[in-house]
Amino acid sequence: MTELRPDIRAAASAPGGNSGLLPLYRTMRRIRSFEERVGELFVRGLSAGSMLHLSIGEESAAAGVVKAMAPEDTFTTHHRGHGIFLARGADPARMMAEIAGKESGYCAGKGGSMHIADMALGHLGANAIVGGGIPAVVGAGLSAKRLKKDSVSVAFFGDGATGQGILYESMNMAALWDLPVLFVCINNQYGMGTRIDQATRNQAFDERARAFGLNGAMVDGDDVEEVAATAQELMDEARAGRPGFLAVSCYRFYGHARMDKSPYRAEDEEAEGRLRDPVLKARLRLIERGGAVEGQLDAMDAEIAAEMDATIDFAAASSAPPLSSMFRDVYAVGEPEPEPLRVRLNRILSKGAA
Amino acid sequence: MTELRPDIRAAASAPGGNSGLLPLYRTMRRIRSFEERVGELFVRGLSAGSMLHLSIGEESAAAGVVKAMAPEDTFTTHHRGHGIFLARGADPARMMAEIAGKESGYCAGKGGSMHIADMALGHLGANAIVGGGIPAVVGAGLSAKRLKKDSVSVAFFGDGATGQGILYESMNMAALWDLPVLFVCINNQYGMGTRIDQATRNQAFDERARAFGLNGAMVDGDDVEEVAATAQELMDEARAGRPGFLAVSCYRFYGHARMDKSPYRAEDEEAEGRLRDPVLKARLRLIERGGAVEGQLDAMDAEIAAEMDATIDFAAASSAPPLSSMFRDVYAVGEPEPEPLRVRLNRILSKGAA
Amino acid sequence: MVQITYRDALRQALIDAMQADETVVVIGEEVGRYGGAYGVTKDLIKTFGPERMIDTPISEPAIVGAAVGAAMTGLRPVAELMYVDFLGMTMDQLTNQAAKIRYMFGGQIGVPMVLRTQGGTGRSAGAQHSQSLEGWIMHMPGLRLAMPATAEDAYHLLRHALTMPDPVVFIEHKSLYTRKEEADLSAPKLPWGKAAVRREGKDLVIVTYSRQVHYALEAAEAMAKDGIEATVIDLRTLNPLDMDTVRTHVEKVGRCVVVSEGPLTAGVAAELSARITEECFDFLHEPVIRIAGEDIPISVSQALEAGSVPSPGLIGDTARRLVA
Amino acid sequence: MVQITYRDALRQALIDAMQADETVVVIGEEVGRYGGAYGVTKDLIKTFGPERMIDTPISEPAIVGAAVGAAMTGLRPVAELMYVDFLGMTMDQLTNQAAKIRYMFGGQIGVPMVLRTQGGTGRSAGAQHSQSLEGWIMHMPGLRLAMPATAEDAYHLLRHALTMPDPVVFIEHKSLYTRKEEADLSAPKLPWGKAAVRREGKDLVIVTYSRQVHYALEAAEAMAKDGIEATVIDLRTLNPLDMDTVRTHVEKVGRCVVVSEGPLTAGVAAELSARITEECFDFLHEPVIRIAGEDIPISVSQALEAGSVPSPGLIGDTARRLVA
Ligand SMILES: Cc1ncc(C[n+]2csc(CCOP(=O)(O)OP(=O)(O)O)c2C)c(N)n1
Ligand SMILES: Cc1ncc(C[n+]2csc(CCOP(=O)(O)OP(=O)(O)O)c2C)c(N)n1
Ligand SMILES: [Mg+2]
Ligand SMILES: [Mg+2]
Repeated sequence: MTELRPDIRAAASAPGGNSGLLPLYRTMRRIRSFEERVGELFVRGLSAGSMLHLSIGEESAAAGVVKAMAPEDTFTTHHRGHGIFLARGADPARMMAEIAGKESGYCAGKGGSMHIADMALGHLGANAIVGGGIPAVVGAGLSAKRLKKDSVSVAFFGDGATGQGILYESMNMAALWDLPVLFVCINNQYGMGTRIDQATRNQAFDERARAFGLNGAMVDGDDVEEVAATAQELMDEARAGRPGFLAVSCYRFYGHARMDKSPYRAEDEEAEGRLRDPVLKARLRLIERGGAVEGQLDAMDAEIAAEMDATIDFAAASSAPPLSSMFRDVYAVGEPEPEPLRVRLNRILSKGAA
Repeated sequence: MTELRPDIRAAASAPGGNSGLLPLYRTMRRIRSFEERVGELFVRGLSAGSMLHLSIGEESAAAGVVKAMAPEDTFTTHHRGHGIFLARGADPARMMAEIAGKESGYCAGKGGSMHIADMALGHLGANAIVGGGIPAVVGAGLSAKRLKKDSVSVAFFGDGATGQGILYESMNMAALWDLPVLFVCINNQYGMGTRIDQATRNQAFDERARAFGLNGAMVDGDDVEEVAATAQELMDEARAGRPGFLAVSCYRFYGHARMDKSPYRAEDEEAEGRLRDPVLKARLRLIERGGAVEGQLDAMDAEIAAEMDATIDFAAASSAPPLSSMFRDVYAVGEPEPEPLRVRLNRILSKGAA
Repeated sequence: MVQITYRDALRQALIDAMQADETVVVIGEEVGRYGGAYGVTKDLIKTFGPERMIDTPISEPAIVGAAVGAAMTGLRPVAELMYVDFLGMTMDQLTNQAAKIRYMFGGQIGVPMVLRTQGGTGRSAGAQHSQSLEGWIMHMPGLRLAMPATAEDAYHLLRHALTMPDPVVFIEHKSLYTRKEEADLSAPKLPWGKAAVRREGKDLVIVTYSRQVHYALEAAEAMAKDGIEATVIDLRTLNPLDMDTVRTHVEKVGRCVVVSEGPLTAGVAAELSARITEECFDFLHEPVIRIAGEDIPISVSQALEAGSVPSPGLIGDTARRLVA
Repeated sequence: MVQITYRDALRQALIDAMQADETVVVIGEEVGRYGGAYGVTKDLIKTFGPERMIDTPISEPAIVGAAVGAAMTGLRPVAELMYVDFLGMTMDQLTNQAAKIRYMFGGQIGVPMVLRTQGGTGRSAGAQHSQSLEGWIMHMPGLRLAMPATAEDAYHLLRHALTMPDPVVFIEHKSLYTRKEEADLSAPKLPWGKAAVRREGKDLVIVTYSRQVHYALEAAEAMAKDGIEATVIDLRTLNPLDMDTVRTHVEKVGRCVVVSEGPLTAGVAAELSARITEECFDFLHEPVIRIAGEDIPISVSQALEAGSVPSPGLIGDTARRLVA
């Protein structure tokens, strides 16, 4: 499976096809705006730590693949997963609160940027371990098969995760068991300071997929419609029990995390890389196609900006989780909680005194 | 690299090419004889445990690949590694003693069948962890490069190890760094009771190799000359900094380990599989080519049988390692040894009594 | 009451659990067609089919990872590691994922999986197939841990594990599989986290678990001939730890030996010793004494292997000196 | 004497070791061009080139495995794990291979590698980037273990580690990198396995290591104002453990608190408590008291993160009550 199915391709590039592109643009714009606010949260000293990984430049992967997902589908993401979850319909305010380590966040302030999850939207969790969330989709695929759910599980990860052996173990299992699973590699050309050609000899990741018996495709992330169309085809295949692998090529616009100024790459390269802007390209195409006049888009952007500004206020106004919550959620509600050390010491030392 | 270099192929199949085949036959015959004696050691209750994995049926991989190795080369093996080490020139008596857990064994009776090693012959060790010995050859490759040794490091492992992610991590590194490394997969069709098609969707392992940027080849283990020729070519490539992967197809004649009677496979299949006998085939070819008359071969076989019989006697006559040796070799000689528990308890309890 | 081996009790627990709960699946190497390296899942594939007895490639990290994902999406997987020694490659999925997911995600979801495996010495299986690694697990918040010593406990603890909301590591002992015992498989559900007092005596308490329970009992019987009476406590689970039972008995007699097959340093025995000392200090006539595996790898040589871990003899000698 | 940060002391140790020994190479993620996630290897690639500062793909298991092979064939690799939390996926290569090779192979060869990594809390890095996992390592025979608290120790212990014949796990603390101190880098080679007595006092002994040394000293200074004098022992290495120094001091004063940032149960603090109790029982007025990380994962929320591990306040409060 390398050739795009003609019907999908036709639909994607049909004149007046903006009915598809506009929502994709909106999703991407929201991601871009949100991530900019995450940067601001950090600058304002409101974030929990500095391990904040922005997906600016990668919006098409999130928007395009998630568009192909059905409500009952599930997914895991890597540490750079804000955009994916937003595309899936997350509440940006609760996301921002989580990134700030606040009680009103998706994970009550315990997880943070790298561990956002939401079972209601099928988000089985972001992960701070490169590759760590990948095998879970194999398990979700097993569940779907066994419990006869018509759902696909999608693993999103970066190019860096192609260095992790667990990816190939998972791919092999998915192919062996005909699981409804899709592996999506967001190839932003870098794993921290390591350019992809410094991490592997052969960047044709689709060859690896086929070598393990999966469908494999590579797509240029500059073009969100192309991403969406290819993703749709692979998702349809996956849903039919033919798992796939999709590599989306894009460029990480900024540093790895908030403290990284990317001294390891040339300014020229960055300038050129940032021309690979899927949001801008979608905007220009919309205007070109005439499906949306510029003023409408400006209004949409402004509305999004206001919504995203409010997420910072929400996060700032939310309270930190109470200290006592520390001992909750290690085990299920109703199970004995761990004894706090202060309680334990009190018990031991007062006995000694008695 | 899929086509065999013409000069090598010519040399291999030249009339009178028995000068090459005869020593290969002898090596394979010695392996077969040795492994039969390992079975006997077990039956006689002299082995250390029952985790003894015979390489009967796989002799061509050991003989053919090792023939292509130079004296300064190094290697690691999997748990089914007796044959490989014998091909490399091991003393079968010391091997048998190790398999019996005796002091005169290669590892002083501490390692056993699954942990035989010998630095003198570049054997960096057998391994009881499937895939466990693979990444070491990447390190040996780094050493060779940095210390300007002209040596290749070879990882031998089974088809089952293709399930282990660390294999792909290692292959990726070897390709990325142009290391003098060869990965040799002895595909005996089974990992314990799991037939290879029950473990993966695509058995064309050479595709995986190429997808990671390595040379890749598959060869039929029935024909030891073919194995040797292909291995030679891949070794030459590896020595020049172009690492490779070779899959040798063969059939595991007997159960996984000594207790396994292979109830999971049909007798028909076994009978047919055992026709894939590289030792017998080499013998017939030698006779056919007239390079060695049957009588000569019989004499050679008998001599080998006698040599291998003696290994059991040697092992039986050797003594078990003294209990005190238990605390040695945890750390280097000269470093403090762990305090034996009995000594420790004595120290504590006599203090209490004092 | 039935006469049953430890192995068959485990097998029966799986059968009964799979019959009671459609979502239970077993996933691991050789669990199906082969019937398990130690025979625990023998023929289960005939009853439950390959969809529920899932044979896997040799991919321990992904086996555990897949179980995590399955547990989060409606199945109750029993992931099997053929040897506890293979934990090393799965500790990321087990401790960074399974153990932390409920917490990191603010209590949204749990990971109700059981990781079944076996460990310990006794089969000349060498350094990489004979370890006792429960210490690593006990150290990790978020993982329940059971190590049954008897067929009856093996049955009930495994049944119980398969109803629990959080990940359970369930470690069997390779030398116990063929041990046959009287067992009541119909007894009411064994409470999780409750130790068993296998024997009571006035002179000292031996606290242990898994195979060492039998060694401790053997030592205790021998001592009894000389009038020394030991209490033997079988912890059954190491997370949680039943300190109430331990404390009650230690406070009664004031002398305690703790026994673990794992390496001495920073292992289970250390925890038991530290905890008992903290909680019973004023009652102790002597320090809590640890008997454990030597701080060395296990040799393939039978003599060295047996010499590296506690034995009835060592337990007995130590106990006698402690009460002397 | 120089004023130097912990980070720069480590960096200097690498520079000096690499200059002294041509076979030393550094292998890990971002160690070369990037200069290390925490800057320890900054610019080393300029001096030593990419052949000795080897940037790797994100493949922790193979990084450790490659280091094992390199160490067996003539190099002296420093493998780097960016976070100790990634140990989970490398424990097989580290404990089944590196730690056991000398033993399994009957002493034929060793694995002289250093695994450098960093752990601990303090950066809101969340549950998978804030752990203290030294307990796992201390439990494994065959691995040396160092956890320096000061810049001077960081330098000397790393230099020493790079001359040792066996694998060394070297765990730095992420919150110490920017700490600046007086340090004598020219001092004679620090003996491996020798604790430092950072402070002496008549009332109790606090035994600890890594960042908690500074917390213990802070607590001790505060107590001193009230006339309570504590001895603070910095273990420096956890394998081996300098029990001679600990014993001498505990026997003098009869009260002891042990402190570790890792989870309480079955961790380093348990080992210290058990060992001290066994060896000094007759001298102890009170049980050895453990202060350690809570048995919970670490939250990203700063308040919860700080609350999950020992603090100067908790150490002080506990010590005061113990001597009261
Ligand atoms: C197992 C593991 N190794 C290393 C890291 C440190 N680390 C975090 S992100 C990252 C780079 C990941 O690159 P990629 O997968 O391409 O994702 P990207 O950051 O580009 O989105 C690294 C090395 C980690 N978190 N987990
Ligand atoms: C990591 C690991 N998983 C599982 C095992 C148990 N085991 C030992 S050998 C084996 C099968 C290996 O198959 P293969 O690699 O094809 O080698 P073969 O035995 O066929 O030579 C298994 C599953 C092991 N030793 N190590
Ligand atoms: Mg990337
Ligand atoms: Mg095989």
